[in-house]
Amino acid sequence: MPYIPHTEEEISSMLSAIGIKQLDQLFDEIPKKLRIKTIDAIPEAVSEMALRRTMQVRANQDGSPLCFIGAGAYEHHIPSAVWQIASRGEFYSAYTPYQAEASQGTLQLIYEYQTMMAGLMAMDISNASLYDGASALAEAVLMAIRANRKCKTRRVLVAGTVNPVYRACINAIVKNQQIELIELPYCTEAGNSLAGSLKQHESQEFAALVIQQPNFFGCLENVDELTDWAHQQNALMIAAVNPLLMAALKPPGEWGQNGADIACGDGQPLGAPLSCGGPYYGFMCCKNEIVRQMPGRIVGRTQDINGHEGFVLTLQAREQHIRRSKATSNICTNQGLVVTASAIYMAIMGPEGLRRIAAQCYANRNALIQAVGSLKGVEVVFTSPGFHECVLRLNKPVEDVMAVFYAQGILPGYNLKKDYPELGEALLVCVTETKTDDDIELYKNTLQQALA
Amino acid sequence: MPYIPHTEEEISSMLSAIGIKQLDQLFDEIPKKLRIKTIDAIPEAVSEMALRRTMQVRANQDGSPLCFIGAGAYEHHIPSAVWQIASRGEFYSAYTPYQAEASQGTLQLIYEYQTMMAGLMAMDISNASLYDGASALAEAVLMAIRANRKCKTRRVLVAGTVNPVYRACINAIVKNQQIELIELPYCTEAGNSLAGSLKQHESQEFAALVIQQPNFFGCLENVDELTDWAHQQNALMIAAVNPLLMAALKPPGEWGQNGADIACGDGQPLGAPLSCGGPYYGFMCCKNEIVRQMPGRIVGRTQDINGHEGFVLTLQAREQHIRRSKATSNICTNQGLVVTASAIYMAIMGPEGLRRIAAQCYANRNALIQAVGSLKGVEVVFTSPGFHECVLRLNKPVEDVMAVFYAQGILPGYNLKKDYPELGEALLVCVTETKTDDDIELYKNTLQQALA
Amino acid sequence: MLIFNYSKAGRKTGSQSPNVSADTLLKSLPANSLRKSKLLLPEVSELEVVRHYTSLSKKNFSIDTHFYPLGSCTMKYNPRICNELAMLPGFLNHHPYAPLQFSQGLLQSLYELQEMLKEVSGMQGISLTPMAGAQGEFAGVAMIQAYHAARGDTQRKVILVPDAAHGTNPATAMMCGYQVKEIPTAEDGDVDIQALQAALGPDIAGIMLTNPSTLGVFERHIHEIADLVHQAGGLLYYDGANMNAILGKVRPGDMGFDVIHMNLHKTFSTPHGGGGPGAGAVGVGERLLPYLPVPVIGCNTDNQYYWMTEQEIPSSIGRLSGFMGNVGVLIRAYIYMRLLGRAGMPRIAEFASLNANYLQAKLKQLGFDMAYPKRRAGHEFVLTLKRQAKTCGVNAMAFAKRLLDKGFHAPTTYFPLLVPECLLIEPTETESKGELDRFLEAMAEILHEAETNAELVLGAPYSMPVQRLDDVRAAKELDLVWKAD
Amino acid sequence: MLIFNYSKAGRKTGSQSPNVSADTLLKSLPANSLRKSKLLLPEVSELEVVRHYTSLSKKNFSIDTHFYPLGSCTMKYNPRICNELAMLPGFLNHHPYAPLQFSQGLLQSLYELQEMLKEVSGMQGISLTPMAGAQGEFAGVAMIQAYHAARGDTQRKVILVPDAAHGTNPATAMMCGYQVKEIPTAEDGDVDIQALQAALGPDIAGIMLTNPSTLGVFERHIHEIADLVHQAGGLLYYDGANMNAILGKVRPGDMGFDVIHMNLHKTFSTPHGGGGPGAGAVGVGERLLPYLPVPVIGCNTDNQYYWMTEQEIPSSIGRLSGFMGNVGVLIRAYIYMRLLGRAGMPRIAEFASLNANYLQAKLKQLGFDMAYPKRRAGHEFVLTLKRQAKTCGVNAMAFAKRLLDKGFHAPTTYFPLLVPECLLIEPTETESKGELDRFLEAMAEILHEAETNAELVLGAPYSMPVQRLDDVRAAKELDLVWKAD
Ligand SMILES: Cc1ncc(COP(=O)(O)O)c(C=O)c1O
Ligand SMILES: Cc1ncc(COP(=O)(O)O)c(C=O)c1O
Repeated sequence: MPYIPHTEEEISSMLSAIGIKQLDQLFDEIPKKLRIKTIDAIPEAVSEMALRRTMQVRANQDGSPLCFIGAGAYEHHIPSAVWQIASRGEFYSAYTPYQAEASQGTLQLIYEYQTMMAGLMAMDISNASLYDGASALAEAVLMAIRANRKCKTRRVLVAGTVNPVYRACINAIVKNQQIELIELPYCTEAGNSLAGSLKQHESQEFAALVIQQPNFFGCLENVDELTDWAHQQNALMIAAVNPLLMAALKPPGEWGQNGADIACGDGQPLGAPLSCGGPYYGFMCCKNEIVRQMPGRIVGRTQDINGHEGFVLTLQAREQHIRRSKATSNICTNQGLVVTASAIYMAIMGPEGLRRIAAQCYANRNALIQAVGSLKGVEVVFTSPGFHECVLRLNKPVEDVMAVFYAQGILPGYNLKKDYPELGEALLVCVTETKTDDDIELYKNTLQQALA
Repeated sequence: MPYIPHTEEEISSMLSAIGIKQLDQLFDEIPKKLRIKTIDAIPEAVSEMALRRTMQVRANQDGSPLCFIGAGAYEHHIPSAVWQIASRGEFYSAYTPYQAEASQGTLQLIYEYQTMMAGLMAMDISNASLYDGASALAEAVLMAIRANRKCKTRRVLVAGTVNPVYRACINAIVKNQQIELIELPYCTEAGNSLAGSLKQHESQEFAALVIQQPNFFGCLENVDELTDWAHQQNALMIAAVNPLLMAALKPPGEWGQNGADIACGDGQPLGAPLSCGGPYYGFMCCKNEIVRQMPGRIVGRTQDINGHEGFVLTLQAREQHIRRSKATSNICTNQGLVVTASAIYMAIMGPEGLRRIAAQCYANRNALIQAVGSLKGVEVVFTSPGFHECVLRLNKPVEDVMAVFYAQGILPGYNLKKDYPELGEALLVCVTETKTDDDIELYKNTLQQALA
Repeated sequence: MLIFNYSKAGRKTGSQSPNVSADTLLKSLPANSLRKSKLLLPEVSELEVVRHYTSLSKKNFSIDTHFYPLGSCTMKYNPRICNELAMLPGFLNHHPYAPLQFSQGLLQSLYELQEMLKEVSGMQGISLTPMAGAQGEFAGVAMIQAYHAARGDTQRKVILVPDAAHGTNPATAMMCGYQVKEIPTAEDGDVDIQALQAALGPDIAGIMLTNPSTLGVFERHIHEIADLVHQAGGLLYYDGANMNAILGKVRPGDMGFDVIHMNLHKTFSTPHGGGGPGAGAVGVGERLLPYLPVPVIGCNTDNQYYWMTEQEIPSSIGRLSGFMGNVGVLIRAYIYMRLLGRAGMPRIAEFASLNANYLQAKLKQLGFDMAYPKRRAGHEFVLTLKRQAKTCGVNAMAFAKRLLDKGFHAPTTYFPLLVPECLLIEPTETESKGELDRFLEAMAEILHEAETNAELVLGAPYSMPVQRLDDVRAAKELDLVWKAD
Repeated sequence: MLIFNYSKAGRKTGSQSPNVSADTLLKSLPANSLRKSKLLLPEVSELEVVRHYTSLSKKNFSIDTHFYPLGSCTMKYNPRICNELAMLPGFLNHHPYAPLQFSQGLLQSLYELQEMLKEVSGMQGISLTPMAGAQGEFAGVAMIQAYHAARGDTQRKVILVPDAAHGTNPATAMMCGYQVKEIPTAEDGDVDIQALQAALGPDIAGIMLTNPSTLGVFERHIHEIADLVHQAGGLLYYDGANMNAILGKVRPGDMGFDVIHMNLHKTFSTPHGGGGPGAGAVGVGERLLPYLPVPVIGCNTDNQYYWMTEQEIPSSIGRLSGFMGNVGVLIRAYIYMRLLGRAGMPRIAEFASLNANYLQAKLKQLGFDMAYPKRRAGHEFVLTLKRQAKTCGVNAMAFAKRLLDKGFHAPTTYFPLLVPECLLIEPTETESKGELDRFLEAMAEILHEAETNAELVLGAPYSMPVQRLDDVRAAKELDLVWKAD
């Protein structure tokens, strides 16, 4: 019996302690007619040996293509200590740290994580994680509406340069609460939010303005200007950012005169493998004033009865298990283990290490633009500087070009046609620090060949 | 500075504590002319990111051929808990447990390992490991010569069916001590030691007889008969065995009237991956009477000053760091981590689990013989029953046949021509529990094709 | 020590980062886009990191180190093979937007997982995208909302939940824009049917139930409840957190539920990771099929697997995550289900129940009071220390903390809220009788201690890295982020 | 508890073994070839195994958890990347007899390792096959033996070793059939040259030296010694256990050594694994090239890597292992060397020496006595507690045990044998000044305790899983194998 340790003898003695004869009697309160006989669609058990072989075949079957896709999930180097330590049984197989005294490892780690993440964002407070970047942004919108005391509207302005899937996800999560999302157009030349378009919104009321830095195109937004404008309108500023790049870029806490009010995004770049989209984690930071509106768990430092430092889950009165239908969110299980990995990642990289990676990502994006920008049939669409990603317009159907790359085991980027049809045959290409000069050269040659 | 934590400031303060100005002064006792300037053949440092890519390419480059080679190294299923736990930093990065109180984890584990291994062999005592099966056998020969009180000769009889590399290794290790190894011929029909040939040796004196079970051809030896004969000759019986199979086969402690005196072999089948030949480990068990002649470390159970159970390295007076040139062996570092894995492996498999694997290996060998035995151009050379391996004689040059398999990503076995030229175009084929019916079918079809 | 205490300004990590000058590379960027403030991350060596976090890990209780009978959490053994195979490079390095020809191995596994979950739940369609139980609940309630809306049935503003329900149920209903009405529990642990009948009406969108409930007992009138709610035009939501108790024995779909979530990180043993990640797959009956959150994995006639999106499921409630949820968790659950197989599923329910009922029977013998002493336990049961709290002044929390000293993680305390001084005890099927007996011994010891030396119990724990921590101080003098002095 | 205490007869493991009946499969075998006796392995669940060994691991000190200044052992950080890459399936699943076309990636790495080791050692040829330092010594001395034998120089029966030498040196010489003669150490820690000269003669096959010696000091007269030994017709063996002290700074080959071994598990940071596996690659000068143990990795003109065996090296001393040694360890060493690179090698020596000399200087200040107070430390140094043993009755062992209570692994005790009450302290380059300062604090505390409360120190350790263990009882009442009662 895989994973079940009972011997025949033990089973009998346990049954008799209960006062029954058969295992089946354990279910005798269940209406007979409900009981099922078979679950035929479940295949018979396989041994670990056989399943290992099956899964190895499947994992290999998908190849290991050279990946130039980003669009919200970024391939980065992850030091091997990160997951080796996060996978230790004591982290891996523990529950949420409800019994604080028996969970000081996880609790202290989260406290350290909160410190690191708040530091990265230059914000006051961080929570212990939400599900992912997209759902965290939705929670940020809900939080902003709760927290905005100056302006009680349920209208939120969202830049059109925010990841389209994030916008879809916000919509799915907030739509039942009668919240209206209004899209801010972008500058088709610079590739970032159109400052000039703000004017037309000045008469309306907004609970919050949402922008992403760098935005979905990899371009930098004018964060100071946008933040100050939002604050002038009594709107809260919500910053969705790539956390890794905050080692180099101006962090949300420093945007404009007063800084963003809520910073969130996907923690994936900080130590989570691509893993087909998850598990990643949503991070969220905010200003002190609105911490009680924060969704998700928070760890605080306190003392034990001898005055020794220790850590506990705190501000639980915001949470569903106490406040129930009045909670700041329904979230319970979060993405703890990925946060564990992330804390270890940030500790290993340190401030200078992270900044170098950011700088290399910047340099590599520029190198790619340099390499392909002058190819016949390629137009680099946007002028704004940026990180990781850039948009190329091609003189052939994007799908045809992609097929040429696929045949060589290369994933050339993300096809923008569905989300931004106005950009034409546009491809969003991502280059992180993992790509070498040879990789970029190969990209260029393949593109040239595809366009020939 | 990879892995070196010193900051500039710390370096200066440390230098000044020492009373010097430059790091280089630390080496001022070394004759100047010895100091080297460059080590040009060492390439420049690479980052972990770059090296990971390089090593992945190299590991993949070697493919993952379907392996039917054994010849001393056997592919088995290893439960994933085995190495995940053995790789925990506390096992992985500890030294030999010299400070017992701070090493109870490793020490208790070795004590448990000794118990398991002695149990598997049905012997009284096990040590904590030697390097590998071949060198353990050499140590067993030396031990037998020291331990044999009845017969002081330095002559040892070794079955010709013992792994030829083991025999070469014994020779390399013992030859400087004027020890003579005499080969016992084998029965070319049954494939095991020729009982009839013993007679001719009865006039000679031997310190020990060495046999292997199953032997290099995968065939079973007549262990009872050989053991009793050796004991009649006042020789000690040294059993080199595959430890996994002792869950099914008669273990050395039960051979003949009095059991073997020393059992040894390679622990690889018990949880060590193939890993191109190492690290594996040599195990060694013996009778109580001769424990003080045992090479290698031994853990004993004892008590602390409060009477609590605890574990220590014991009988250290046999070892080099105490006895120096009079030690039972020069071994110091052994193969501890592999033993750690092995103990975990045996605990997970349990007696019934190990026995089932042995039985499956037996069944699979028979299935292969069944499948290829009747092919034209194939002769199954030996009649003795056996495990894992069998010898096929082919009607084409072995090398040509092997090339056909290679082209299909299959390693068809070990070419016996160099070691046993008398067998002709002979191939030693191995099938463990890892091979499926499909694999065996594929083998058969490929062989058929190669011989067509 | 905190990791920050090891930090030294100017320490260089070296082996990980590209050996480049960030200043030089970044200088072509506009100055006002760059970070000015110092970044407070620790400057430590890799050895310091490894040592610090290895040492921290040793301060945790976990399944791999301790019996962990935390009710409503299903802390069972997480097979190591699931982790190993889910971490194969081919899965880890898989970009979520990799084209289908580079994704068949992974998609096949996810598709088969959907099929298996359909079978054990008795539902018609599955979406794997929710990232935990609570998000599964959100998806489920949002589908109920979409269903009523599509029929123009817009006056249904209320979701019913039993008073024993997990906090995520009412919180989720609110997030979907519903009002919440609580239904009381009858004396025997089942839902108070009269109260339910009284609450039902044209404003009821649905009811959320856990079965076996969070009280550990199976709702015997489930058919009647389903009929009543359906007759009133409402739908039934099944909170699958307790599916371990009935796996392969009864199916929510057969009980009459329209929509369910399953906590794969409970029933299917993906690790809890100190708080996540989980996976909260949802299943639906025919009525809600059009509303499943996307993506869903489809399989076409050529046996090609593909992502079904808004295109194929136009009435979908949409996307709940940036990509498709916690794929790495889903693979672990898939592997676990394949290892257990057809015969393994009901065995889980049998032995989880055997262990729970054995503990319950033995604890009764030891003199403990059960909240529902006449009921069969599911895979967990509720013990109440109300009597001990009164007679010896030793409450459930003190019992729980004292268990830590005895080498056991505490059961869930003070949940469900309706049972005073309660412990919710869930041993799971992977614990041996030997371990259960050691736990019983510890419980007996503590009971004895409570009766003879209450102070001792009230001061616990003594053998943890810290003694009892001050929660009030933590919430009052908020210290959420470390600051250099 | 022992794993056997969890055992229950009849427990089935299930998920790992093939689901077959062993009895049925084995019944065609002759009955007398089968096992009759019950097999004493534990019958436990996978969870019990995981929990037991996870818990056991927590009773160990290790580099990943504690500063571990164990002299002569070079306990430095084992980079995790080395483990990860060495465990790539392509390497792990590699059969040692896989043909060359399936082995180029692995062989290239091993070949490059040979080349790098040549460069740092200054030798002409390398064999990677020895599985630890002691087996490297065996290979080296066997080559010396073969060399003299090949020249017909058969009267050389003696190997010289300094009295400070590691026990493996004399033990190895004996295993190769030599007699051992000890050379005393001069007052300043160098070899007593006069005594050496007196010992040299036509019966001397060679000398085994460690440099820096096990006393932590560099042998300043190494040139003179080499000349003397060579003039007497002997060869010089270099015990490379201490190469960390001089890596990239000076090379054994340049000092005049004919043959050396390197402990890759020390200098090149492959993990010690609680006692192994190690790797003891040997290097030789031109004279001994023909005798290298096989296999050695060759590279032909087509850049094809291959195994050189007795065919290519017919005078080889032969094979020391079943295959080619601890390949998995070799790969780790290779990776480490590539990560450190050209500039990293001398940096290791610099910072290992910096840390050792810093500790030595500070400990002197604290009032400790050094065995060689006037000498520069290499990467380690010897402290003697002779004075404290006399004045307070607190010996080196008590100091060592008390350090455990302070959270530090003890230095090597009572080695080298010639220094009474000694601690051999090797901090390695990967420890930070912060950690060294904490160690110094602990040493100062213990010194103070010894002076004021010797009993306290003598009773240590107090905070380990057990208190001081009874070694004598262990050796007298041998209990080496558990037996069921
Ligand atoms: C009964 C019940 N419902 C719902 C949940 C919420 O699940 P999750 O934590 O995965 O969001 C839980 C989790 O503890 C639960 O026990
Ligand atoms: C000086 C010295 N020589 C030789 C050895 C033996 O090396 P190994 O343990 O690898 O056999 C050691 C190991 O401690 C040593 O310190």
